[in-house]
Amino acid sequence: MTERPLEKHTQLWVGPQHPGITGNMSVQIWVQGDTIQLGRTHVGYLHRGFEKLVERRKFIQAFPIVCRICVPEPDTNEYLLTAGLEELAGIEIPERAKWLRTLVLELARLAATVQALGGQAGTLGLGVVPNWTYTLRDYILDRFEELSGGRVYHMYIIYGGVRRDIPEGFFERLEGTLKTIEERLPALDNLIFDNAVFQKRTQGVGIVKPEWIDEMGISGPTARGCGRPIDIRRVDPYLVYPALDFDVITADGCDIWSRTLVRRGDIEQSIKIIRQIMRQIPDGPFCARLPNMLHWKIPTGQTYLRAEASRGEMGYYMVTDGSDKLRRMHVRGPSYVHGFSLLERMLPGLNIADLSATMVSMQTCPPEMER
Amino acid sequence: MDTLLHVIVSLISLMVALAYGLTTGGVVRKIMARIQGRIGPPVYQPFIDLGKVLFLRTGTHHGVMFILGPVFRLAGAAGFYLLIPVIVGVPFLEGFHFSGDLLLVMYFMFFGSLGMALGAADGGHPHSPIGVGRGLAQMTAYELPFGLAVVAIVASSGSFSVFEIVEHQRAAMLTKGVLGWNLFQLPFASIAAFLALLGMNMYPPFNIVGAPTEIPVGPATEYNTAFQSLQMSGRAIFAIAKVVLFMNLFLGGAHSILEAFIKTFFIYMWSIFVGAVFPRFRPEQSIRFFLGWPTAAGVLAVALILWR
Amino acid sequence: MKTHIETLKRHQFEVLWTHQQRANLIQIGIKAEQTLPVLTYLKTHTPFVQLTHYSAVDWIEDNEFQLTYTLTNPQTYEILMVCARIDREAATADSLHKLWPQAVTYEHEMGEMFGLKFPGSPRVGEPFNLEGWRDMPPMRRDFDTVKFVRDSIPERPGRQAINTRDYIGAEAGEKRLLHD
Amino acid sequence: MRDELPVLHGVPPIPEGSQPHARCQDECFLGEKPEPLKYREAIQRIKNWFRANSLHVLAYGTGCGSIELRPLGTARFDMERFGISTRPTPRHANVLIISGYLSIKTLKRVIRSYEQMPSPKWVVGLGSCTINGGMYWDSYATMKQLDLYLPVDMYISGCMPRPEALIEGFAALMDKIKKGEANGYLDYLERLDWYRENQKKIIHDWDLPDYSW
Repeated sequence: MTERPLEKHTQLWVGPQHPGITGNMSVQIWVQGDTIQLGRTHVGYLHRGFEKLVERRKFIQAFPIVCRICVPEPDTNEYLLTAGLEELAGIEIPERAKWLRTLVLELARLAATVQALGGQAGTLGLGVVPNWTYTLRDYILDRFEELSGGRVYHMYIIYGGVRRDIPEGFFERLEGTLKTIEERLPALDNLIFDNAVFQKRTQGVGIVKPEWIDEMGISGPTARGCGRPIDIRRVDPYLVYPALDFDVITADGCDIWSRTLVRRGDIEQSIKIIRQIMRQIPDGPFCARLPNMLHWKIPTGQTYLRAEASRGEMGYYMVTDGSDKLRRMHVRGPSYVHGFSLLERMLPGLNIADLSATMVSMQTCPPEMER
Repeated sequence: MDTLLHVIVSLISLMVALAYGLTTGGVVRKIMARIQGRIGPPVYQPFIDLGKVLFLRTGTHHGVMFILGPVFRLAGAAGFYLLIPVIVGVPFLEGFHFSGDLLLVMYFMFFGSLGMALGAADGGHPHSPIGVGRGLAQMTAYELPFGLAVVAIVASSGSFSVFEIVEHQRAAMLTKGVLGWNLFQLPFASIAAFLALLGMNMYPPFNIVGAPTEIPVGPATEYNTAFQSLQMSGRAIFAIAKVVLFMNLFLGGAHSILEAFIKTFFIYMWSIFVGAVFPRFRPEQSIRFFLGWPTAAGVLAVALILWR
Repeated sequence: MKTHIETLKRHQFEVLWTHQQRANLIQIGIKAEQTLPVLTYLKTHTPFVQLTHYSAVDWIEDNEFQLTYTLTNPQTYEILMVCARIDREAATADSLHKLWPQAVTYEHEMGEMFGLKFPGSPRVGEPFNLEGWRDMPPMRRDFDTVKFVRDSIPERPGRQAINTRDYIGAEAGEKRLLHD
Repeated sequence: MRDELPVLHGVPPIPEGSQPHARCQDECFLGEKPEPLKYREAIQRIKNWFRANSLHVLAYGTGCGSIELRPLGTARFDMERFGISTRPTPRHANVLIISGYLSIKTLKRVIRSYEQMPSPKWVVGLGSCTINGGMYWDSYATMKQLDLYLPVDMYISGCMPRPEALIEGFAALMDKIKKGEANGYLDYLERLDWYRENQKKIIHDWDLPDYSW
């Protein structure tokens, strides 16, 4: 970060109590006129010490709390914890469980992407879009509730597979939900992408330079908005993604507009993937036979596992030491890169008016940054 | 005796304007909610809000100017409203008009905001000066097309009095009917003024002053409780005064309460229909907008009048 | 990936151990003194240019901290996990902020959570997650969070803690389970 | 059903003969004291009706429960039809929602926001984390019992409570306000010292003013 003396400036705290900030964090900015000269992110307002908590909980007790790490999209956390521990313990999960996990992950991505699209419009004062997209997200949450019993936190993916099989007639109702979302998409396009003011506000704003991508480990829509087809589902495939047909959406403006475009394309791809899963899902058991959870011990080992969340690459670093508890877990969410170093790098030269739009365009998720 | 009666009737008219302004605010919230797919609050919700903020207690004190800010705003709005005729032909509802009152009216439009600017600066919150800066810059920008439109109207009617401008339109209406309105007589001036009205009403895309995700509520950040109620009522009266002025300048005034009601309602809703589905401009984009086509239309209107 | 590890060895860098965890994840152990040279070499001479993840593990039994650097090859998405162990008492490691700008965040967090020192790293020592923290760094193994909570954060009286093992054992009526 | 539940109030009763806080005597700050006169009561009832039907919630998502406040505010559940709307600054708000767990760092900001709100003001605790720590009972960074630090008027339990539960909670809060029973803000003023003592016990680097106006 450049530490240079500023002659005339106003110091401004954006957050933690600020409607334009994502979640509960704060950005300290030094402004000259309307232009930000220097910015620093401050986090810790949502810190719960998850990494300490999982160290003193058994594996089966650890899995319901990790989904709290990212509230809009909890399933990626559940998948990474369970899959990482399965890898360390050498458990193979049944084929149907893999498909069901992919289904849940993709549904969660869809819900989070739809929400982010509305959030993006909401930061610019377009109040109609968030109202609609939150409702669309709510329809997906209804399906989640049917599947797992939970609206926001699902705790559906469990060691060895998933917690239960899909209910009777689930796919028909899911198809109906997808149709509802698809019907709404043209109207959303009309409101967002055909909107002259939205174009003016987002094009050329919040530039992420393409050379930063490899250097900083930028991923997800932020990287894909710079024209780099980085998608963990494609480049480092997991679960049944290799068997599925989908496109990696890219745009090459490097600005908020391209990230929004990528997100819009992601919605369609997610719907396409979910349809494929519904068609191709095999029969069979949904969960492997597992050892007694109260006595389950995993041999010493360490691993780093990643998956594509709606925001980018989500990684879990896990260390086991032969006991029945995790030795260490560290969560490297996409926001860990996007929210601190990248945001601080983007802030100088930005207009105050564009700060929250820039943050939301990268979907920074504070609970994932501080856990 | 007549003066006393005039004052009493004007005060009642002011109260009616307040009630009408609040109701219209409720209607706006309802319409916005409907567009967003919600049921929305009841139409009388602004009255409850106003009552509630009156029944709050505060201990905040930021100096004399801070207290005077909303008072100036209310005074500016009330003065603005009382100077212009509401219903032409009904005694005591023609306002305290005199020749040249249009100049004072345009001054009053600025006055309330300037008072708020001074008061908000006393609040000490950094969002206030940023919001004030944005607001004054935008105001200067939309005053230009509006001023040009007013110049065109004044040149065509030959008077600086709102009342006489209405009379002029009524005379034209005798021969041309509805086409005698300035709206149709001076189309370019109307374009300039109605685009400027979008900025005056502060609905999207021009709500840059209190932009909630950028500088939450801007100048009004520190104003709570009774100050907020003064501000709410000032805003309601100001909104109505603006549409009444526009009705007088462009829509040939009103001769009955029903006519005034219909005309003002549609002028008010014009900025809602435009703004409901737009995001917000950045400040400099907003200023550039007003200095672009609206100003060109205003210049054209003045040029046409001079050429004619 | 194996070839890169061979070239590492050829350049007089000591590779203590190698372990293939997954098809695309190899872990190697190096000496703590050689951390900065090895990582500089990997960043400049091999395709492992991206610092994906960077964290510490407390091995209190060995009186050591393990620092794990996860490097990614952005072309093939292979992962090279470099592990180095440092002394737990000194708790000082080389700072990577000159190599990767985002390492500052990881070091900032580790400085608070483990009490690690990174000489030269710009933000170590500033508060990150905690404010007004006066106890031992919380992610160290010897920090007892339950004791801390009992001592300093008042709890609502009447909350019961049920031992899962006893509870399930009693439910099943199997006393055998209680003593494994 | 609701009456049978135990009242969640972890606060001990006011000791006999204790003096109320000095600021309580400041009439301009304090809310209304109950007056014996009939018409005063009627006015009070009218005021309470206005207050109950226009709840302005401070838009501060303190914890993960705020994810359910957005569906509540938008098209599907639409809290605005009950007169509940969000306000971006504490000066304009009079309901503070503590949405879930509260880390000690946030608690400091929340206290400041709460004290800046004009009274009468109410606190709604959301989720089991505010009631007894919830699943973070052994976390070193979160507080475990909200009513030690702020006067809570309504708890809504669940992890996290559904939007329907929130609506019901708000309806219950409205009832309480209309009856004149939601007097947490008076309690906070009367026992400010007690609350301060509790707050300072867990916020170690206390650098807030005596009272944030």
